[in-house]
Amino acid sequence: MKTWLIAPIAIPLATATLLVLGFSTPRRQHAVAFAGTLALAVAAIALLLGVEREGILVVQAGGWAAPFGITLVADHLGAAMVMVTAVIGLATVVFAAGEVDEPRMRFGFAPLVQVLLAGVCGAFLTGDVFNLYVWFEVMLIASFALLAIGGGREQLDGALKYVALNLISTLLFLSGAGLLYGMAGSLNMADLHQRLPALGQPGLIAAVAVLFLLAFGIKAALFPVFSWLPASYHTPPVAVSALFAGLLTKVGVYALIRFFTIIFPREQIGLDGVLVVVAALTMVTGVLGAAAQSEFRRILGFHIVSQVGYMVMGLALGSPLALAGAIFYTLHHIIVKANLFLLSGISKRLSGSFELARSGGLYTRAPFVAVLFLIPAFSLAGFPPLSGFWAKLLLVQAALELAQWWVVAALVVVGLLTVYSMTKIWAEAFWKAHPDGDAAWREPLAGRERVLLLGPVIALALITVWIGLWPAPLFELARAAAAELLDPTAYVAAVLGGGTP
Amino acid sequence: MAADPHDAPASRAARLSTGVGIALALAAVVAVGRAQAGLLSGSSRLVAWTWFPDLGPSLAFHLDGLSALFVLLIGGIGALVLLYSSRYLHAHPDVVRGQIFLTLFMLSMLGLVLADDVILLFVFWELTTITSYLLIGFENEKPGARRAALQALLVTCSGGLALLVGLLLLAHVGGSFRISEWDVGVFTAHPFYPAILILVLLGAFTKSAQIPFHFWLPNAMAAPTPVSAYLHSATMVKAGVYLLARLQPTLGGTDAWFYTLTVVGAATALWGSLQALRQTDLKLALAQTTVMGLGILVLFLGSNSALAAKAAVTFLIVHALYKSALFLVVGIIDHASGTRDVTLLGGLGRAMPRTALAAGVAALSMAGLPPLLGFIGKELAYESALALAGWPFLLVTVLVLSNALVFAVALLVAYQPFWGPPPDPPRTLHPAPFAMLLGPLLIAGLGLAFGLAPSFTGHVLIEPAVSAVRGLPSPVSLSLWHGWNAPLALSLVTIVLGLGIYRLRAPLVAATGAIAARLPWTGDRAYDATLVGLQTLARIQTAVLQGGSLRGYLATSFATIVVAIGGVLAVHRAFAWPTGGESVPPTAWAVAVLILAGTAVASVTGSRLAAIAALGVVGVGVSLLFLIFSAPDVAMTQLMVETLFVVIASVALLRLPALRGPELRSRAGRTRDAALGLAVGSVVATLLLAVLTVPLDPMLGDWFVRQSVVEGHGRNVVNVILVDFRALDTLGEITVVAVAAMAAYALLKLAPPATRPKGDRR
Amino acid sequence: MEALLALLIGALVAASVYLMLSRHVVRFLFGLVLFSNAVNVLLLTAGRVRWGAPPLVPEGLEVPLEAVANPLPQALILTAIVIGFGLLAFALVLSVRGVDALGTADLDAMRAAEPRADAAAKEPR
Amino acid sequence: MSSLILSTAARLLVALLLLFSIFVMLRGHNEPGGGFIGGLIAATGFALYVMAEGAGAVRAVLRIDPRKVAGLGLACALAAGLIGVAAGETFLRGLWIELPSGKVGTPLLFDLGVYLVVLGGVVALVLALEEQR
Repeated sequence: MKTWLIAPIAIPLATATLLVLGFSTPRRQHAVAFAGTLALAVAAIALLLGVEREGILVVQAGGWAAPFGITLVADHLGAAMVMVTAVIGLATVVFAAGEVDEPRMRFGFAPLVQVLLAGVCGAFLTGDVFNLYVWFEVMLIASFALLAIGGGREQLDGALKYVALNLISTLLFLSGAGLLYGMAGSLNMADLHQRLPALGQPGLIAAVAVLFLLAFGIKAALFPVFSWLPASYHTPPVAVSALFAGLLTKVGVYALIRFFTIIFPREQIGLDGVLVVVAALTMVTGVLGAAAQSEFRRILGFHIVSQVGYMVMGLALGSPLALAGAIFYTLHHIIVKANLFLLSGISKRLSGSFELARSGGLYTRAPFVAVLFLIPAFSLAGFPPLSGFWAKLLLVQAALELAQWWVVAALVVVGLLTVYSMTKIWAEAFWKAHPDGDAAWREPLAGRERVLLLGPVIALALITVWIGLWPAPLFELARAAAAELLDPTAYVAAVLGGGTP
Repeated sequence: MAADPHDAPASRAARLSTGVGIALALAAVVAVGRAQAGLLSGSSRLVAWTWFPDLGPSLAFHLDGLSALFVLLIGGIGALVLLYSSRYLHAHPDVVRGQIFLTLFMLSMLGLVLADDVILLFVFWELTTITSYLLIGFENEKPGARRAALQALLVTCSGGLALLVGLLLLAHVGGSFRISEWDVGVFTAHPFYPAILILVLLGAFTKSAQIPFHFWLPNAMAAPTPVSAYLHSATMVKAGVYLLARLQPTLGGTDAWFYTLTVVGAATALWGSLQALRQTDLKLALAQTTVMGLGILVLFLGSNSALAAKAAVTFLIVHALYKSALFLVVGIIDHASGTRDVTLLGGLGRAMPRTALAAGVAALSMAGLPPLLGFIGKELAYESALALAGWPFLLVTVLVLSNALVFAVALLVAYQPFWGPPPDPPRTLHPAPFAMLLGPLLIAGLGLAFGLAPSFTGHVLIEPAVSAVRGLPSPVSLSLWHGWNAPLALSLVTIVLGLGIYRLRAPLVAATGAIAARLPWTGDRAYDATLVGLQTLARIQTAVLQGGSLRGYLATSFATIVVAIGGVLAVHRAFAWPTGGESVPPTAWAVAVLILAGTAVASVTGSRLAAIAALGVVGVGVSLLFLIFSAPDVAMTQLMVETLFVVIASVALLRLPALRGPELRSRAGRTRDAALGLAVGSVVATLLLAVLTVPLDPMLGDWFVRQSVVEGHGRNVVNVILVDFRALDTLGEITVVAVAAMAAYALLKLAPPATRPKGDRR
Repeated sequence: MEALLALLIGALVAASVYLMLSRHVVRFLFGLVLFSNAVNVLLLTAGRVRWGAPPLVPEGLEVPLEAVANPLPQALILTAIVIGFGLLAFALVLSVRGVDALGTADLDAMRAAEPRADAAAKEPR
Repeated sequence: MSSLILSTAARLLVALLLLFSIFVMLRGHNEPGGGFIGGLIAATGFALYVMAEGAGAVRAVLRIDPRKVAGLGLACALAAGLIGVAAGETFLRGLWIELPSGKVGTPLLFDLGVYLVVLGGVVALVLALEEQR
């Protein structure tokens, strides 16, 4: 069983290596990438089932006992995130086969995607702070590459901003890791969980925690350090945008959840109030940003910011239900947001532009695509019975139980504004007639392209509907994950083998 | 007119969608009709499946008199509307879409009135909002339709979200998500009661178009007529009324409930009927009377007396029947003559006698004349208003005035187009097919039949519903003739007044128009102003936070670092100066000075080469530092990296524009940036200094040193860590290097952007 | 000793922030290089510095005879240096290409992805 | 730049640096050195050669795309990790066999991978930069 724990890292890395060393035609690259990602999905399923069956799984890399070596841990949160990574990976790999141009393929698009997946999975599975930094970097450099290569002016400009701010984030993270080691003498998360309270330095720990909050906050695009995201996510090929939008910011959210439960439990650092305010401001500023945009992908980009606010709000509220809500929200949002970006690509392909003013007519010309858009769009806006409704409901319920009235108000009002900005896309790109009339008519999707572009979108939409109609299984997963985080006894025992060395 | 698209046979898909929809509607009617016998005694039926056990919601449905009445209305009218719209939209390219949306709406509405679980109820509530949005925007290429759709969506959605919170609070107080499991006594005394009341009423009032949220309903007339008939008069707008009726046992009976509902309902009724008179578009006139009707319903739900409940339920049926019939008639008029403008219509009665008949019967019910059900409804309304506590005189006045206005509107809708003077020249007519006539005829006929059989209506239809609303068995017996009493007198007043208003319509319209024009603020304008305000706020905010310049983003990030970390350090007073430790050897001082000098030069020089050289000096200095502190591997690596970086940087940077020339920053800008830099540096140094005062447990390092040879088979501990103890780090690290090289290679080699078309983002 | 290093790091960070906020993309890169150096020294300092032997075990022994420097921070720094090198090299190349494509090295003028007109979004129709 | 002396000197230097780099890599497990430093030294040698002789000459000498060298390195490191799994141990478990000349184990293969990645990566970068000029 435990062999599966390394698989989500090793499989994409091996696939990437294979792709670099051989398989030069784009078609073969796509085929190998698909096979590799499929294998990743199988491994992810096995891992998730293993965690369900046996509880937290642990592998000491190289066989060196914790906290000396690097521990890989799959708890419910990690396994679920790996699972959803595989899903998004499959969707984007298939979509990319229908979208990405030949020059990009020649210059390593396919292996870069695999490296990105390896980095993301590594980040979800590692139990070591410095190792997490390394996987962040793997993910980051792959994302830099995917964002920048083959790009024109816009893409390079977006990439520069993305790179600049993410490098700052990464250096903050590295400093934090160093300071954490300098204080507690360990890098193992479970070990840190035990050591930090014993230091008797709550103020100092809070300060270091804030450093991590900043590092991951930039990564997750929190207020006020989210600007790199809306500046860049609308520039690369759509498959890349989708991969980023689905996964990358959520790695930041994941890290926040992981750190601010296991390493810096909320009761120790007393940052709840700050986090609540930051989350609320992220929600509001993000959605207002979306309201100000008139480009399909830029609207979606700002929505990510706003939605990340919801997830962090769940973390900030901190009750078991709120944390489960945050995790549920994260998992749902990855699926939905990736899908929306993919749909923006289909919309552009059919109507000729990402600019809403320059597109239209899809409701009439491509009604099936319109239905496919409505599912994730209404899910994101929180309409029942789609996944996003439950995500918001859980947070509202949690806030009500904690009597956090103004948080409830923020959750609800931002939800309404999300509806508003989402319908803008619908009204402009779908309902409105195309400004260029029949001259704008692009050839419809057909054959291979139809399968490659619509297949992933349909699959992701089905997942959204499925979660919406039957939320209980995903919620149980989220709740189990939250329980493990809020009481890390089992986590610590699994990693450290029952006692302190 | 040989190739009139209206005469073409319906497509298979259109027939299929219509057939399925009608079959579902009839199935619902039949199923509930069969169960109706059991409901007469006031009992109810429950079914429930598990759904979301961890949170609480379940798939629980509940059939009692109130739901049953709604199911009959929704299913019965739904089947006829679907049949009607299959012909009405016949020539429309999107007829199938329309039928599907109508069917989906119907199912959502059925779910809404049958749901026992509040979350389930909310799910269906929002589904009706979504389907309504799609149906109002049916003519999606018309900007007006899109605006109306968005307006309806936003208004009902904002109420819906309030309702959601209200329902969650209800579930919290009631201890269950199931309405049927609540102890109705616990709510009104609970401290959450005011909040719950406000939130629930917001949901109900927005959905049922009560003042001040009424404005979306007339605008929603952008939808095709069958949609207006079904959603925006007979069913969906009654969802709010349904909710109030459903929750009256739990939330009603207080002063807050009574006064809010009565005042809002009365104001809405009066406003709607006044507005109705002013319209020349028949559909808008009907829409405004719908607002009036909804106001009346809300008004009567305010009181918890049996009489008021009876009046409310009876009027609910009356209104649903006459209003949907008249809407469908207007659709036929529109379909036949190409206009709904009453000033362009007249004399249709001879050419369209059956339509005229349907219109006439429905309008008689609307006007409240015997022997139609509308008469009974109006009599009950007067009786109930007279019995209400509070200010019966005021209420009665409002009711009489509204009813008189509605009487005039009924004449306007059913008399003027058919029997008024025909326009000159007469319009060419396109007769409606029977499928379109069936609906209005049947529905209007029901209004007559129910009026003629008052005991059946009262006992079978109204009594179970009233019992459900009041939460206790409430026998109902209706009769057409109440004897000579005050309600009858009021009815006579109403008729006389109504006739007078109809005669004096022109000056009245002018007068009310003048008043309306002076209103500083209408809901519609407020809505626009809100959206404009929102857009302005969004733009300003985005301009501030997302200015488009990297420097702004960087400055924000750095300032956040200073505020956040500095703030926490200050709050906790976590400042400390490490004492003890090693003394500073002269070599370290020298190296520090070297590094500082390099840093200073790099910061201010205007020459690229000088800057690169200075950075090289810093790098070498850092390397020496590593050497001093016993890290030979690190020192060597740093030195090699530094060398390579200088080489690469020289090659690359020489291609970039020179640094020389004016420093692009202003002096003030430089000062500000320097201050920010100093602040960040101080925060980092302070944090580090504080951390250094915590004694470090050297356990990890010691373990590595001890195990290096024994377990790792290597004497260079650092290397053993890299390739064995922490080899996973190294695996990631070399991946970074490989990818960085690949990426840089691709960036440099892949087609220069100049050869790509501008604006291409693929 | 460690205090001196902490102050040195502070100075490096201050200078790097000052450079990064410059409008010239090259200065920004220089700032990044300095920041990276500063963080590496921070890792060393936080892991505590000590005079004495490097973490090497003499031939034929299983453990060193005398106290040696903490090897773990060294390994971490080595990893960080190499990663930093990769990232910085990429950033450098990206800047070169960016300047080529955008026709300017002025960061304030680099706004192809977020043109000014974009801030004035149109009303929904 | 392509004077005969420099060119000859560069060739000699590259050869020396390459040899030195392999030495540094091999001894790295026991003395300061290792795959990183070795790779960096070798890459520096090639960088010098590029400056002296131009990118084409280096490509001709190398014959193989430096990016593939890096890929090969990654493959070595991964393989070193997976051998552990194949042997029924965990990923990246160091496995050693005793040879007359000393112990040989998967960590050395891993270090070779590091060496190749650094070498291939840096050379690819330098070549691309040079060819862009």
